[in-house]
Amino acid sequence: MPKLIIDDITVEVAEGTTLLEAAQSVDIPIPHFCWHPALGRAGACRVCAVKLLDGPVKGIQMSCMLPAQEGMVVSTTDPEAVAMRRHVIEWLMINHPHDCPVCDEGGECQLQDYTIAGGHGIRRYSGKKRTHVNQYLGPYIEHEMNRCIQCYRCVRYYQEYAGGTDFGVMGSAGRVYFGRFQEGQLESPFSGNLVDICPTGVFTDKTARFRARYWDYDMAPSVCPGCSLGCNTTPVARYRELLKTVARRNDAVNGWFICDRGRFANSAVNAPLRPRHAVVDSRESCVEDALDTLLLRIHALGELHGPGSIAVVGSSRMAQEAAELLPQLALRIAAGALCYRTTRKESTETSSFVELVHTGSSASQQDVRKSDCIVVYGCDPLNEAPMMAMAIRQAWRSGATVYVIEHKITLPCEFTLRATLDDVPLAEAERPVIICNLSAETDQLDKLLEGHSRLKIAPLFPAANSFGTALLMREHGAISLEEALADGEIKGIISIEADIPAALLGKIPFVAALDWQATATVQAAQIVIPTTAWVEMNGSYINYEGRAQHFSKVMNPGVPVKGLDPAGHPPHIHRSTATGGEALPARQLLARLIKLLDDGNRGLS
Amino acid sequence: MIPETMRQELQDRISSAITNREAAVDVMKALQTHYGWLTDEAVVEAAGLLGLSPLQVEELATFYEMIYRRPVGRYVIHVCDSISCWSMGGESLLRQIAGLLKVTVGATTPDGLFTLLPCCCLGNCGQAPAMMIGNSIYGGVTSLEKATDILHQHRRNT
Amino acid sequence: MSYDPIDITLIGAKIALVFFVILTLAAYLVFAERKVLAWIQDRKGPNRVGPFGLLQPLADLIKLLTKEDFRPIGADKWLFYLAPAMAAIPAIMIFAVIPFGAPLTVFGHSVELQISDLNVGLLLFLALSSIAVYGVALGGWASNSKYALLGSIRGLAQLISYELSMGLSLVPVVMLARSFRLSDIVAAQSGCWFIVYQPLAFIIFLISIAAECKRIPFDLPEAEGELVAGFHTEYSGMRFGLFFVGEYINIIVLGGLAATFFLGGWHGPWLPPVIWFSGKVLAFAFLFIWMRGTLPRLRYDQLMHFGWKILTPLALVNILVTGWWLVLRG
Amino acid sequence: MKIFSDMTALMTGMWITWKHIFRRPVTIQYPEQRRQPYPRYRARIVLTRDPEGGERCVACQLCSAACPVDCISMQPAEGDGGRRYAEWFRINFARCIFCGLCAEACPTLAIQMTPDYEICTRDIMNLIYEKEDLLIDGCGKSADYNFYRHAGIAVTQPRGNGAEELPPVDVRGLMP
Repeated sequence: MPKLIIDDITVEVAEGTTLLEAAQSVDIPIPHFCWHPALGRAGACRVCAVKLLDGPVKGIQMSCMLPAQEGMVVSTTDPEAVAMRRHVIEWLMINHPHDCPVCDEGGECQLQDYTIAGGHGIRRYSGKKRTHVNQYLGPYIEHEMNRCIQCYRCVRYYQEYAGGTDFGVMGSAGRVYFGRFQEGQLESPFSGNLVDICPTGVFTDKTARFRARYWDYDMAPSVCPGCSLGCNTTPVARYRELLKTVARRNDAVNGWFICDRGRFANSAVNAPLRPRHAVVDSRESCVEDALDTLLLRIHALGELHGPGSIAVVGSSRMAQEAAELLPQLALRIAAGALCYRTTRKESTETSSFVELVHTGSSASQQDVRKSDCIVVYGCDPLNEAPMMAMAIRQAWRSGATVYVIEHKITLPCEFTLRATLDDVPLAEAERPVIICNLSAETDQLDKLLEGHSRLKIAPLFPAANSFGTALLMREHGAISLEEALADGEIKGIISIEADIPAALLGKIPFVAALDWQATATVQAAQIVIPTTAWVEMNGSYINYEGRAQHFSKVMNPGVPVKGLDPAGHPPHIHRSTATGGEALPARQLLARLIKLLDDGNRGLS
Repeated sequence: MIPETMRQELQDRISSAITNREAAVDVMKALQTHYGWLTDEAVVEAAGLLGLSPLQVEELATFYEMIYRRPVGRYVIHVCDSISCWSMGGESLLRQIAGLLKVTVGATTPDGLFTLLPCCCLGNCGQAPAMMIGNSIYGGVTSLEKATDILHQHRRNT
Repeated sequence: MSYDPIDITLIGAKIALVFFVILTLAAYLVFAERKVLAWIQDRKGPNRVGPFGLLQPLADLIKLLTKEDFRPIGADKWLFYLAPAMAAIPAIMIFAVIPFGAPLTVFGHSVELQISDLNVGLLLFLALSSIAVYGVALGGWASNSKYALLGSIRGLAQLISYELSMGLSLVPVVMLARSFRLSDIVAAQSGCWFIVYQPLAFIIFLISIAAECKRIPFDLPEAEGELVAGFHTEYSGMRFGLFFVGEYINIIVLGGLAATFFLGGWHGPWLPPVIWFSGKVLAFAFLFIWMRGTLPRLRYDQLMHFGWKILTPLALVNILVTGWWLVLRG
Repeated sequence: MKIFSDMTALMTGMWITWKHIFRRPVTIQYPEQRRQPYPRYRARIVLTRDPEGGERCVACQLCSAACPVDCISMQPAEGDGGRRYAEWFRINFARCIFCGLCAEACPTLAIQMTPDYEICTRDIMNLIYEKEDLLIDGCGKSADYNFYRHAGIAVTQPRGNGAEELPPVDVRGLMP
């Protein structure tokens, strides 16, 4: 545990910690471009210079390259160090195109910040600037090589961290070029992180190109609804349009990065076809009327077919808060069934896995990254939950062995094939993890877990809140819609954000749908009430490991300003609510429905 | 396409290396000798042989200055412009050769025989100024006559 | 005392004349103030309505009369309506005791150019000026507005404080004239004006009346920089106009009193007495406007400190000195 | 004596104001007489064009960020050849305080202030100026400046042909 002094503050850090991290641990900022907590050091940018006044090393040193040693006396404010950093910034800016006004990174650019912070304002060098020709890198990422400062973060991330092979660094000396062999879409499913990792505007999000500036963003901490991993994100919106999503650091979950599937998934929220108004019998209505009509229909169905002719159907993509209200609603309308799953298979699978995870043996993504023996059992992480594949790669990079149980998949790392689980030397591993999906045999896993006290499992659930709703299924004895419809008693359903297969949908005469997506259920429903997407409300999801994570409201619901008709764009009329902004979170709609039912009951008695 | 025998030789070379990447320079050199310069097609072939992606081969190809990713003449003249050679007149040597060949630095003579390139260091500082033609290195090229002789020698050889 | 019809008619005529002259003068004083302030600030002042802007007061009047009569929610209706009148009427009533010229002879009747020659005229003035405080107090209270309330509280404290020094500064005058009757005081100055005997009392009186009519540098009850418009923040239209006109009537009346007490009233050589009197009143009015164009507003603690710790003791000392002097002179 | 200095101060003030009463007023009779402000006068805002006639505004949103009263709003968009431009651009002159921070912030010299100070209207909605109202045909001040000639973005010229640029690097070239 070396002890050193940084700017008159005594710091004690773990062996091998760099000076930069040691300084950060006591909130002393040192500018840096090439160093990144997830990528480590490169010593490429030379901007983290500090001066060592005393101790084993002296003079100007790169703080990201130098491990902290006993007795070091470090000054970050020494005039020599400050001058060094200022000059380095000036060098870095020599070939920079100074196109910040037309750069999407402007306002959130590390280079901008450090240039200003370093005090470099006027260009003194009068020579010409080196230029590069850009490459087309697919529909998601914009390439602008002129802005590059050769920090090598992108290539280190892309090839080393994410295991991509189609993007790299070419040339040498003043010709260094970061790009592909030939133009074309980046192949890595994690390529979007280049946008986050680039300290300047070489890689920018093409989907949000020229849409807004950092200070105009509506942002809030959120959770990705793409799969059951629950990666932390920060969605960015402006004028009611979801512009882009950036990764939010959470060391226990996704670390610093997210996958492209979660990142470039804005179109569903911005979709012009989203239900924006309540609809009753194909006629546009308002939420109040639709709720009233729904109540009348429930009563009418009850009288016609007797009690229990209505089912309440939730889904595994609804937020936990709304899911918790479903049993209440089912109770009030004396529902014939409470469902969170549509098929019997799904229902049984999730229930059994919830039992399994409940033993406290679930592995977080961090556990996977730190594991020394990983078994991929019957699942395809790269497709089902891409960030899990990324975590496997990190474990592999730090020396873990990866086993795949006879299954045709690809992983961004080397792996060994094994025929069965029993062939894997689990007992020899320190921190073994089994990654599976719901098709796995729980009995077998159960036995393994009993046999290996250190073993953890990471079951990949199909949707963001599969786990949370499965807990409720167990608690309230919910059945699947398939089972509920089997005896033909159910004549109507209230579907909350549920994707019901056409085969089942055909059997139900009355459908009321609460959803924010234009699903087949919504199209078939007699009553449609719009709900809000996850970025338009507060809520929480419980991920595969049983970790409840809160997501906050990013923007108000409503038709994006961009999507309004040309005459109303930009809007010139002042209203208190946005066009199409009457959508409410599902939990609020359910609470209202429950209150209306309660009021009605009280009135009757 | 490369001949099968050559492919076999290269594969042997690769399999004798600890990692494939280690053999990349040899493979690229061989392909360069075969094609005259390392064509795009050659990069893809090298990648196929080495089990790397074309980009990864390209990274190496563009890094080394004696792997030519653009067409060159039969003989590539590397004239050292590094500090030792520069102080011994390497700069004027380069200029004089350019005058002699009537080409600009970096260009190929119209007959396709010579390509003139500057070069960082040939490791021949003891005999500065140094130049390299093809695979043969020449030290102490202090006079234009000497350079002319060397060039004529190569021209004769063809 | 019997009244014959001519006497009554003359009194009525005097009242009507005074009323007319004072209201007109007050209106034009507003105009004059705007003009003089403009000149001081290198501007032109109102010059659009009529020749040289002379009809500006008329325009102001029309504007005030046609404005919305606004009453804030929660305001005390009757007090709110009463307050402006309370501010304007006592001010004009004081003029009843001021002699504004030498007695004339009309149709064989000797006519005092004074509406009522009360034997306690000076006390009436002090009493009425105290009543005028209620206009400020009630206006501010009834408005149900924090600015108005703060302004009226300031106004109350200020007027009460400065009334004391004002009253005390007049005691030597009474001692010299040996009468509370204003015509006697004027008559006592037919030889030498009291300002010669009583310069200190004059200064104290001048400062006090400036505070009494809430003029800069003592305009803390209105203090637009801090309190929007102080006690009359919530008033609009002619109710505001009454407060406004009341302030200018006050200037005229207090100027008239200052002339009466210290500058020999209507006395003066060569010119007719009425002209002398008017000239003195207008000179005071100009002085007030000039002060407004020059001096900054005092801070509240400075105001109180000055009134209680400087002016009042000075006035008392002045009484003492005057007393000694009178005793010594026999 | 403090009282004397105080009195002198009072009298000096009174004397100064007295003198000013007789000065010639500086006021002019506005609607009849008009003052021509200096070219740098900060009044109505315009959007200028570059010497080639293209819109200078790149909708970088620095003006709206600098605006202390938030009276500028816009939506950037991508035009021909990757040119960033304002899809719509709006200045609410009912809010504008003519502080000039937007013009100062503008990196492309697009937003400029003119001496035209007479923009009163009875309907407040008429004070909301759209891009069509703001855009003028000339260059305004700095007539020869074109941002895209200097920024290393290939919009007005191919890459490497800008004012301070070298030809693009060929990473596969032979020269070291």
